[in-house]
Amino acid sequence: MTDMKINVHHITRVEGHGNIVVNVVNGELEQCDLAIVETPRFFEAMLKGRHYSEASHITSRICGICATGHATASLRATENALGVVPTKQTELLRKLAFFGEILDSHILHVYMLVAPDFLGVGSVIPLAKQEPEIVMRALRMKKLSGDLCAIIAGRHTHPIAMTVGGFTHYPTKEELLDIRKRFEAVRVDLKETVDLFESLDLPAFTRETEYIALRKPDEYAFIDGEIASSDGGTWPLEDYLSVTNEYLVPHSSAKHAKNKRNSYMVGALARINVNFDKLHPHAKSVAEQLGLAPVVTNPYAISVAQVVEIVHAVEESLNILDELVGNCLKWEEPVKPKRLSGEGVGAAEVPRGTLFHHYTIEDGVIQKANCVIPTGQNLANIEADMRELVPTILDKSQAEITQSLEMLVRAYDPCISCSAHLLNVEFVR
Amino acid sequence: MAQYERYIRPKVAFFDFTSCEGCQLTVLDSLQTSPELLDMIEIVEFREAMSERSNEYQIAFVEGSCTRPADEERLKTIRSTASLVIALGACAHLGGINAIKNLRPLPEVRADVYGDKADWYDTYAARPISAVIDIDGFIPGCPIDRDEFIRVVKMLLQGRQPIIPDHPLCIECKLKENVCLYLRGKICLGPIVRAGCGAICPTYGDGCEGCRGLITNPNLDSMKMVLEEHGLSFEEVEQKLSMFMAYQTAGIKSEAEGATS
Amino acid sequence: MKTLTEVVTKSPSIYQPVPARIVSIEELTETEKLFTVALPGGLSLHHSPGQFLQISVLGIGEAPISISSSPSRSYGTFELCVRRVGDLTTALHNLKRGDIIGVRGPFGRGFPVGRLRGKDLIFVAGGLGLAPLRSLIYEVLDQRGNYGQLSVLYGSRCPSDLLFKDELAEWEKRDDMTLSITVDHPDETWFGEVGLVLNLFDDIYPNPRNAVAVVVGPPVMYPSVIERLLSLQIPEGSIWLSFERRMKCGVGRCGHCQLNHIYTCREGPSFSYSEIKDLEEAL
Amino acid sequence: MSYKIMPKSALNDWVQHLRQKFTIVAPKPKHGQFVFGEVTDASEFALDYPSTVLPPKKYLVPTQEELLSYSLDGSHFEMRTEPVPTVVLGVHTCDLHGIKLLDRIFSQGYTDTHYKTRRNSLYLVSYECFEPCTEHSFCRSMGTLSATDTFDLHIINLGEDFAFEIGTQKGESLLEGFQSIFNVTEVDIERINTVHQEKWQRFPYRLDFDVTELAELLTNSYTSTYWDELGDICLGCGMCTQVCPTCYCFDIHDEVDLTLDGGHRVRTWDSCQIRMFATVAGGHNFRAEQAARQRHRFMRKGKYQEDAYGLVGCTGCGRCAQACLVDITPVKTFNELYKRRNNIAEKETEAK
Ligand SMILES: Cc1cc2nc3c(=O)[nH]c(=O)nc-3n(C[C@H](O)[C@H](O)[C@H](O)COP(=O)(O)OP(=O)(O)OC[C@H]3O[C@@H](n4cnc5c(N)ncnc54)[C@H](O)[C@@H]3O)c2cc1C
Ligand code: SF4
Ligand code: SF4
Ligand code: SF4
Repeated sequence: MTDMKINVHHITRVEGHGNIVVNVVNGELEQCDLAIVETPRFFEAMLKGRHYSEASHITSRICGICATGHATASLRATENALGVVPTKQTELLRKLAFFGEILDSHILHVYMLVAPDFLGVGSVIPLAKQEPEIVMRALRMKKLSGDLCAIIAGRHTHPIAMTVGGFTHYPTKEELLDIRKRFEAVRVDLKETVDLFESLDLPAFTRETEYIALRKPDEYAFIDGEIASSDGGTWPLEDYLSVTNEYLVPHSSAKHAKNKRNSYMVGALARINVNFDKLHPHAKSVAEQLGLAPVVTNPYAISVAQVVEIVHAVEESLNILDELVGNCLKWEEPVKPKRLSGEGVGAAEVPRGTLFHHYTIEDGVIQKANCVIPTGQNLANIEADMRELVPTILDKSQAEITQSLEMLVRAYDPCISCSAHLLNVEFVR
Repeated sequence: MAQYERYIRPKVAFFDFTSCEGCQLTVLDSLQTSPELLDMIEIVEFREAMSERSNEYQIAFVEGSCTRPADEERLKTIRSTASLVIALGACAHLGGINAIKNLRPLPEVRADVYGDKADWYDTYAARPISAVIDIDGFIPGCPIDRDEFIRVVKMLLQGRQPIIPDHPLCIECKLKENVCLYLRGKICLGPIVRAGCGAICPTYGDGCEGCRGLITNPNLDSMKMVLEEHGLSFEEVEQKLSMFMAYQTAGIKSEAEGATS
Repeated sequence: MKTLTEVVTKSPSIYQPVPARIVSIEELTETEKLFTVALPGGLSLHHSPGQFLQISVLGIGEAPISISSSPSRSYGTFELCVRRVGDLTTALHNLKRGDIIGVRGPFGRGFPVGRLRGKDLIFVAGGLGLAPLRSLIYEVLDQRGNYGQLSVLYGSRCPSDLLFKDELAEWEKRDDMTLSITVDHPDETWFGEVGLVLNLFDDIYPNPRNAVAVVVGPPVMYPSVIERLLSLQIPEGSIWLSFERRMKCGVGRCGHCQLNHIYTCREGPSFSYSEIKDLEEAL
Repeated sequence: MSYKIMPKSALNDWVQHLRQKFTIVAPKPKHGQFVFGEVTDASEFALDYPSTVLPPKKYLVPTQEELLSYSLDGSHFEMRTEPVPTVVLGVHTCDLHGIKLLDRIFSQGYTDTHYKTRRNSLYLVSYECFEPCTEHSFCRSMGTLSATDTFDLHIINLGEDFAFEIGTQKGESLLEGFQSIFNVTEVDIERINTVHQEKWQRFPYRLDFDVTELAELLTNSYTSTYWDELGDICLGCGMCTQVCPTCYCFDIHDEVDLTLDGGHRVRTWDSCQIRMFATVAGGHNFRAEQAARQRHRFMRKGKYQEDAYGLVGCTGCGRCAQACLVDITPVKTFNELYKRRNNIAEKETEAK
């Protein structure tokens, strides 16, 4: 085959709108793009002029799947800007809600979006007919994670009770005990999940790249920390721009990013590669069972890394629940800002990777806002993977090549509506 | 809805425009509590969750606002294919969060964001889909309420026009026996906003922000007075009302001033 | 024979309908259908003209519908004339012969049949108002000797909206009553009267001392018709009206049908003008 | 009238005693207010509480109540009102008045079996008020400050002890088998009398006229322009009716199962303050203006319910006044109407 054109219009089972464009002329790869065609959302422009208290509610609408993550990063940015230090209890509750979202998103991704590829069906809907057990298990686990978010923040998509400085609502002790019981029981489903993924064969493809994630000395970082690279080096959050180095490309309404190399990866696999030593022991042993030993360079293994994180999140949630119940949750009014002007960066490891929010606030009103989204950071890396993958499979049929590429893109779990946020940036091209 | 029709396992398609896809996610979540849904409707297109596609469907749920001229074509195709088009969520129903950008002149917003590459991307003032095509119903909320989605599906299956509450949120908030946020020193748009969400925001300690849109007969003047009495400046009142309802409160005035090329 | 009311009041809940079967459906106009409904074995409806039933389509809801047939002509069945306007009525229109509906009732105070005895009667119907009046018309026709003259004035929007066309033709032929009909919007088939129902009064010369008027129609019709009747010297207590309100319970509790202090469903739906003339929310 | 005495320290033991047979509900704190809710221990509730967000009517007419479930083919109906025997602790006397009115409303004509079943399984333990519960209450003006009936047990706080006035057999049964219950002595009776006498002066009259004039005042004020003034500012939010112990209007709707083979008939609270309340097919609204809706509300409270059921429809609890964001209150409204009527009367006499 000397000439080939692949154009996947609107990749399915991903969040948002993206196209894969591959053009092979005379056996040479001329073009290999992941085009993000999502409509630009203008969130940074929308934040300008709004009161700081609205920021987390507006930015959670960047994405329905990582809404709690956006809210968390947004609140941390505001809090850093206004000198608010949340209490220990607030941190624990935020982490719990955050784990709820990690679980919800990862379960959605591995079961409903990725698993159909490996099980040879078009989607979760025929899968529900073919393997009802698997789908029911996924729905059960998803309901548990959704319910966790709900008792803490009202709901998972667009959480309500999370506010600058704390919470406007607290779960009751009964609710915590009840959900704790269910978390314990879910370990059975976890085992089945691990077994399922152990049985799946990942495409054999590897490409080494730079892996970036937040890192903390005493825990597997999800909220706050410093930026760490597998190529070495750490940066304080405030220096995030020197890591992400965003630039625009014409075929995409989302920005690309690069650090030391031409691209880098964020997300579950990057986190495992950077923070393996901080995983919960159970999660570590699951990683071993699934053959995940850092540094893992197969991007298709992102889904496996997500399974490991599911285990981690369940175990850590149980610990936090114990701590909260043990110390008996008390009513705390949100911590009031010390000042109404300032600049701050907030960061979180949302399901798809490192998320930064950066606000400048004057007299309580947001003057400037910037959000750097995980999928945007991954785009250049996905394209680099595609460019390396395509020549190795050119002997296959166009349908097979398309399938491999779609699976690759899907493995990254791109959150395209997030990434099409577009900011005020220098154009590098 | 002009004519009532009874549906037996209708073909149903989901489409998304400018949005966070949280409403589609809520639809997926509804399967957790209502798995029978898959027996009652045949989902033929749901890009977020499945690869299968179809050009044949009776009911279309459309999520997201229309934010660029190119969207209009797609919306019209959906309209001409489906017997029933239902707006799913605040973006499609009201314009929602997306319409905040309409509050400033579009050229300014575009320049602000794209710099000298403004013509790379296609955009205009965000609008509800009803500004582009006729719709047969809507499910309000940001995101939609899971139970309300199921309720609407049931009504569609029965051949009924979906009934969405048109009374103020306070009614529902009191049924939940919440202590009014105004008595807790906060503010809330409950008295002028459509109920149906179970007053979830006040229940979780946060004032209603109006994601379900205004009731048919809101007493806006009186509401503004109440907000001002509770310490909001005129601008803050306007801003409160514009979080989800910027399209309604400001219209698409900015469009006239800005180029839509 | 047991009455429906007995069954309804003895059932565990006053809100529980009795299932009844549709035995025939006749399409009267584009928007109105006449349903003939059979109560389950051995039950009688035992109603008086002007009363209504709460009709359910299970899974959709319930609405008040007047009984359109007359007590003198019900043999285990009764008739409902239903206009398709919304949720429940559309669902009813979608039903077929043999389908089950729920019925509760009969509720309310019907027309004052006793007071009509020996009187000259003027029945004024606007649109769907003919449906409840039909019940009364047959009551009168079937006991013809008990009443004086009978004039029926019927106004409709257009010729195709006329209800019970066959029966109208029959009534027209009878010499023991007079029927006059008018339409707002005539078409090429129409050779009759055109305009408001008020015009029909030009041809009647009631004896005010012996006349009773019964008026049923849309809210907009009442003020002008009442004014005309009063100008004909008909006493306020001899002008009877029937009111439509939203009704959820039928038993004087849900509050929707209240006009001032009166529960229309319980104290009405028919009232004499003297009873309600001072109530602002009545007209 | 028979009394029993219980030391206050035995309250929790009594609660535990009752819990063996009953669900106990009592006023629990919530964000600076109180709500009736289930309790398992005396530490969870307060008997000296200001007022609750919703009155105890929610146990008689639940905010949402399934009346029936059925199969769509009509072959099967089921009424599922199976309330658990419940003791309501700490009902204020104004709320007793509210329940007394509801009792009459739901039993006249066709009895509402749902209400009746719930009512029969409810044990009302009321609590003597010693001072106005909120700045908005005006129970003294409405004549609802003392309890003479409707309660099963009535508690009077005597400092160290509680006195129980036994209202019914049901009430008596709540004390059966409990150890720390003692017979009254003469001293106790004296204490009860003193407490009763002393409390009255702490409650001000807040209406400028006697409540017996209220119905007539409203009749004469039907055409007052004051209603239009209220209509202009009223938000139509319906909070006032939702929190009122004597508002009971409801909606009934059907909820079908997703499989479309069964369904439920559900009753929910409704409010005369919302637009659709009196709208009929064709769109005609018999109370189209908010002014008319407010007038209807106050006419019911001050006149219609009294005419129909012999009890004034406002208990003076003050809940609606506390709820209303634009400060439309019965006291202000009734006094303003009174003032205006007097002004008119004065002008008329002057003119003569
Ligand atoms: C005593 C009595 C006797 C009657 N007798 C008859 C009779 O014999 N025959 C007959 O056909 N009718 C009769 N009616 C009228 C009948 O009860 C109504 O037409 C019926 O209740 C309509 O119910 P529905 O569910 O079909 O309409 P609904 O769905 O309730 O709609 C009714 C109207 O209100 C509007 N509407 C409903 N909900 C809303 C909303 N949320 N917002 C805005 N608009 C809304 C609809 O557009 C429609 O126009 C009688 C009524 C009474 C009180
Ligand atoms: S909190 Fe909001 S919705 Fe609830 S009663 Fe108060 S104003 Fe109404
Ligand atoms: S609470 Fe106040 S504003 Fe709301 S409906 Fe009642 S009177 Fe009107
Ligand atoms: S009208 Fe107001 S004060 Fe009177 S009983 Fe009702 S809520 Fe209480």
